[in-house]
Amino acid sequence: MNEYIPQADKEFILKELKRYETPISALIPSLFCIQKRHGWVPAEAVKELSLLSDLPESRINEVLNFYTMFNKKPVGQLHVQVCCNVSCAMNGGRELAKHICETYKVGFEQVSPCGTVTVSPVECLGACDKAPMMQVGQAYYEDLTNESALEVLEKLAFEKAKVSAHV
Amino acid sequence: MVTVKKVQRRNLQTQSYIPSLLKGLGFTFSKMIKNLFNQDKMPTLNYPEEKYDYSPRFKGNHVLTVKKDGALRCTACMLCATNCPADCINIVASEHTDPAVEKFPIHYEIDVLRCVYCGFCEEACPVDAIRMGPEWQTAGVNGSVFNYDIKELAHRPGLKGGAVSRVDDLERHKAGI
Amino acid sequence: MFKCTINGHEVEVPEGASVIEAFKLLKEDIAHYCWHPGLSIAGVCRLCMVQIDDGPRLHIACNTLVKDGMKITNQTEVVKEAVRWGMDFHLINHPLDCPICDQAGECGLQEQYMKYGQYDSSMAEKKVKKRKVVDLGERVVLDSERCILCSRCVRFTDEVTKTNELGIFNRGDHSEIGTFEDQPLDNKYSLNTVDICPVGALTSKDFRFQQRVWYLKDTDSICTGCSTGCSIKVYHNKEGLFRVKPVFNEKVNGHWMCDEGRDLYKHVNAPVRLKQILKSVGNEWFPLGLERALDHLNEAFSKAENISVLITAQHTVEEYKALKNWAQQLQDKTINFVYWKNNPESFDSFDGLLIRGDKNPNTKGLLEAGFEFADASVLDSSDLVLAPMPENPAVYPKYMEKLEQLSKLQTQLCLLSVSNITQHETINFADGTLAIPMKTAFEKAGHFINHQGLTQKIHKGRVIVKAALGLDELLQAIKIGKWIQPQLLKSRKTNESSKVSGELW
Amino acid sequence: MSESQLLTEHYHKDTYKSLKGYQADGGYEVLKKAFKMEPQAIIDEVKASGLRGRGGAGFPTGVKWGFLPRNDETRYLLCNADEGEPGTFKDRMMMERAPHQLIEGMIISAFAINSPKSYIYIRGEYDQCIETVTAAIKEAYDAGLLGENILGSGFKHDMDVYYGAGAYICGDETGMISSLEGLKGQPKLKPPFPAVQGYLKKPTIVNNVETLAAVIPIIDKGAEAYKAIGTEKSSGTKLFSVSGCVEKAGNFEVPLGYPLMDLIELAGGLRPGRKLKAVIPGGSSAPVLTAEECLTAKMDYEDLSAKGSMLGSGAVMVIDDSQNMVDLLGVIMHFYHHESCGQCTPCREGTGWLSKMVHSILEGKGRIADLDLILKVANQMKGKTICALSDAAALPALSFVTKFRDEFEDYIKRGHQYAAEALHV
Repeated sequence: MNEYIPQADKEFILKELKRYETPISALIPSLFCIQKRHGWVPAEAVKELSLLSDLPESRINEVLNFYTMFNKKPVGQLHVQVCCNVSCAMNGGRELAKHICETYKVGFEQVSPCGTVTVSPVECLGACDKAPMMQVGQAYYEDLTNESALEVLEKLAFEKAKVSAHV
Repeated sequence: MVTVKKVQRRNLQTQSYIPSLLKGLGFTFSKMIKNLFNQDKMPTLNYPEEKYDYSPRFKGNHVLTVKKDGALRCTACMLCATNCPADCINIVASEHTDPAVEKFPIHYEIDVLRCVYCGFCEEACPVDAIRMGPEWQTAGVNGSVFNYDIKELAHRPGLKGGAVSRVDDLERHKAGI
Repeated sequence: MFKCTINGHEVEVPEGASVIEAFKLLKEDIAHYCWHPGLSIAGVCRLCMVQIDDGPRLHIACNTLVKDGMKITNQTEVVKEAVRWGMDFHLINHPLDCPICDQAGECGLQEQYMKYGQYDSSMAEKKVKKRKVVDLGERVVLDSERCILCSRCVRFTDEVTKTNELGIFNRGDHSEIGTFEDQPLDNKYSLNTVDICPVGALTSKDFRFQQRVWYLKDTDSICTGCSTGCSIKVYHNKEGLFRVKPVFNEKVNGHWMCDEGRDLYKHVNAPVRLKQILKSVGNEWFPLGLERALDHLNEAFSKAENISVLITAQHTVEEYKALKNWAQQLQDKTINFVYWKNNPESFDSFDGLLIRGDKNPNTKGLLEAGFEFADASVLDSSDLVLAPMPENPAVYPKYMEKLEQLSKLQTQLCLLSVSNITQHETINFADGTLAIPMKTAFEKAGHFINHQGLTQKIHKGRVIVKAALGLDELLQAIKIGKWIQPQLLKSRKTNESSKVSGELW
Repeated sequence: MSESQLLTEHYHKDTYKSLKGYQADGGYEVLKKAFKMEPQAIIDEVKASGLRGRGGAGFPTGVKWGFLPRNDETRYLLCNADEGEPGTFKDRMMMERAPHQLIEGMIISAFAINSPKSYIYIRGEYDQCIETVTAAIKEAYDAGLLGENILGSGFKHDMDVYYGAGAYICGDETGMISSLEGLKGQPKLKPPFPAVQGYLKKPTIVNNVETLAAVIPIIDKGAEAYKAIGTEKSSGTKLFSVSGCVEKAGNFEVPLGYPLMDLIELAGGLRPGRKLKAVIPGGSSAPVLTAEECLTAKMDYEDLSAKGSMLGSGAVMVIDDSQNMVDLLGVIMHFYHHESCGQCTPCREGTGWLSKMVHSILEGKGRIADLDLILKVANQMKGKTICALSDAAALPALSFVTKFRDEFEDYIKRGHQYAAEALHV
């Protein structure tokens, strides 16, 4: 039963349910919590969350599908979000996104064959002064060139591999 | 003013009919002789051995067209039946297993004895599923054979103009229609 | 009361009424999809545009309250242009499915398009493709492509049934209605979503592809499913009855009705009906003409000492009256009336919205008719039992058991039945038992009194079984020895309006 | 320039992030001053200062506060830190560099409108901001600056952070309220307006980060002093996020009414050898200005609206002659298509339609008639919907196509040549 929401997350979610004026406000933090655990939000987790929070599944699914930061399908270890909005587009954001895709031989929104990378072109991330930029996981990487972006990704992939090897 | 019309009294010549009779027979006989020797100029046909070749646009018996895969194009929308002034089309619709097709007729029957061959069904059809074909000879031994069902209406590939509709559903879907 | 002017006509509306309600009050044309009088205001279709006091900004009529002295118009060129484009926005991604869409003929889009359409569409891009033929459980089929996202169905499950099954997922023009993981939409009122859907996005599985709506005629009636007595329209043609839809009745059902009630037309259609009078002789049934049947009955009634009537609350006020009169005329006989309730344990239950445990349309009517009811035990000592059966024996399981028990006692029965009782396998009826086809509530006119004590009229719709008799007609025939059906002489009086949609959406 | 740096004066200091550093530079002093004032006096002061919302719509802040019903109903203060307008990055900097400035501004504002609870709604992508602000709130609680009886004034106020999950529409005040209520971030019908019925149907005030921070200098120096900065009608300073084809993109705080060309110079000017083609002066939803219009443009509400554009969120996107306007409109239209919440039909269908039309031009399949159709569709999207997203999508489409029609027509005529080079993401 506790397959998708382990006890630690459950406690966090229960706390969030009480934190705001209405329990339904806890949906976004709870879904983030699930996503942090699994990399994406599986349908089974939504069911479990529904049982846990006593909120209808359709409401949770509405919220899940409305916001773009929730992944509705599995993503690679590194979720590379490259800004392709106006300021970045003028400074080569789209070319950068394509370049990363070509290097990892993967289409947009797909998991690369090695399982490390998913590239998503996204809308403005609020770092237009340092365009082009990308967000990997939570962190921003700004003032990128094709080469520096790949360097960053390689380094991050290496670290991820190290961590998983350690585990 | 009154005009008095004098009634012509019949004479023997007219009363006996013989001269007219001979005149008529003579005409027939002369035509017979003429046709015997000039058969290609004869205005009539030796039906049923010979048949008249109608224009391909002739609106004769109905044809249900089929898609490239052989399935009926008809979507059982009943617009032909609605439009039919003779009320001779009877359709029973059903759910298709393929969601792209959705609705199709499991029973489609035209009572050609009631049909007035107006062609309204053809015009009402939104998917080119029914056409008026060039066939027109309908004969049968009793009334029931004039209720044409899908088997008789759809599977006539030898017809001029073909019974296969040009546009494919798949192509339409791809074109975003 | 506020006074306002709509397109030059003055109208008085109660305080707090919205502009669209004022339009409806005046029966003035206004395009709208998302607004529904029984639901909250969504204000998303943006079609009910009006201009107020000649101001340049357009307002939506559904979310604007009428103020005293307001001048409202939707006839200016600006509004018309906005509505035309609003229609176009609705249609650019709507598939051209009309030929196979069940809603065609009573579709909001079709109707409004004829009035406000921009006949030559400029859209040349590809349409957005969405899911088609999505199975939403037992009763409802969803077609996302046809959906115009008016959110009526979502608001219905949120606000009326409070079951929250439906939601709008994704955003922008990829928004789709649906249930989580296509779980079934299985609340007891699910088909109301089909009714309020202004397009063919939600269709009823039961009615799907059965008939085109323009082949149907409708008759106003009352649902016989329970003592709530919802106002309904029954849709029928020469092939039988096809569907039942609720009609707005402020006092009883509002805009809604339950799914169970919509199934009741099924026992009216020919295949399950008893079509002629049958007499049981030695465990076999023989057809009987009406006159001979009446002779037989008269004989049986004169012979019998102890007559019982096993009555349920499924008949009209008029029939009870006739029964009462008939009993009074047979003063020399003992006639016991036994009132049979369905499922006594759940008889008084109520689900809070519409469905009641009392599965009879006329319980109040029966009780008010002034019968003196005897205990059910008198049945066992009766020689003859007149049993006008419930229309739908499925909700009366114990009733059938009782008949079986009486047959075992070799009690002669006079059954008045809608369903083909002779097909009943387990019952061996006593010799001389008559089975007479009975009229359903859709085939006769009369009155029902619902649980509130409200008397409601039912209209005579299409006659499916010509030989069927009402209880009053049978009693009349017994009295005079024959029966002339005056109704047959008159033309069938049905509501011939071909405007099936009208107020429905 | 120091007199114009009302907000960003100390931003260069790393210590300004922490409570200690902030207090060392005079932080929370204004709060003490505010507590000595009557709440109504604060509202009047803000009204008198002419402060207008810095988030995009530019609605006078004091007037907005005045809309609150005069009763004892619980009211909420929401800080709109869902900075989604493309080209804007000022709020992010403010929250990262000076979280306490925002908190102080919010406590003063909350005191003025007598709100016991406030939320800072930060966009989900700004993880750094969420961390910084959460930490700062904790610091403030520990120092007795939040919670019961703040600084002995008897005023009780709680503050919390809420974060979005990637939806531009949550930047709309009612969209944000929906999102905070745990629903989809779809804007709500108005009326009722949030000041009457907002978060949980209670009176709610939603203000931008910069607006709330700007309350501090107003209370500190007085409305008169604040009004002296900027132009007559647009008072005070404003942070402009300059980005695009400039040498040193970044945030610049200048008085309102500052000439646009000077602002571009502040940002290091154009890249060498490039000519100015156009400027989007207020985030992607603001109509574009041509190079000629830029020469005389002043960055204030009135001058820009006189030029048919708007100040918006103050995101100045500079476009030089290396850029293709059709391509940029494609990017902008894709953005609005992607971000439309899908509630109102004209926006849901219109944004998709516009985006498809511009992209089919980009793909070389356009017709000249499409340009007129774009104008027609965009015109019909204006003012027809619940929120302003539909207008925000229509305005750039209208301005790009009308002001750069030659370029669009040229593109359509030589479509296939360009189409090969076009990048579609």
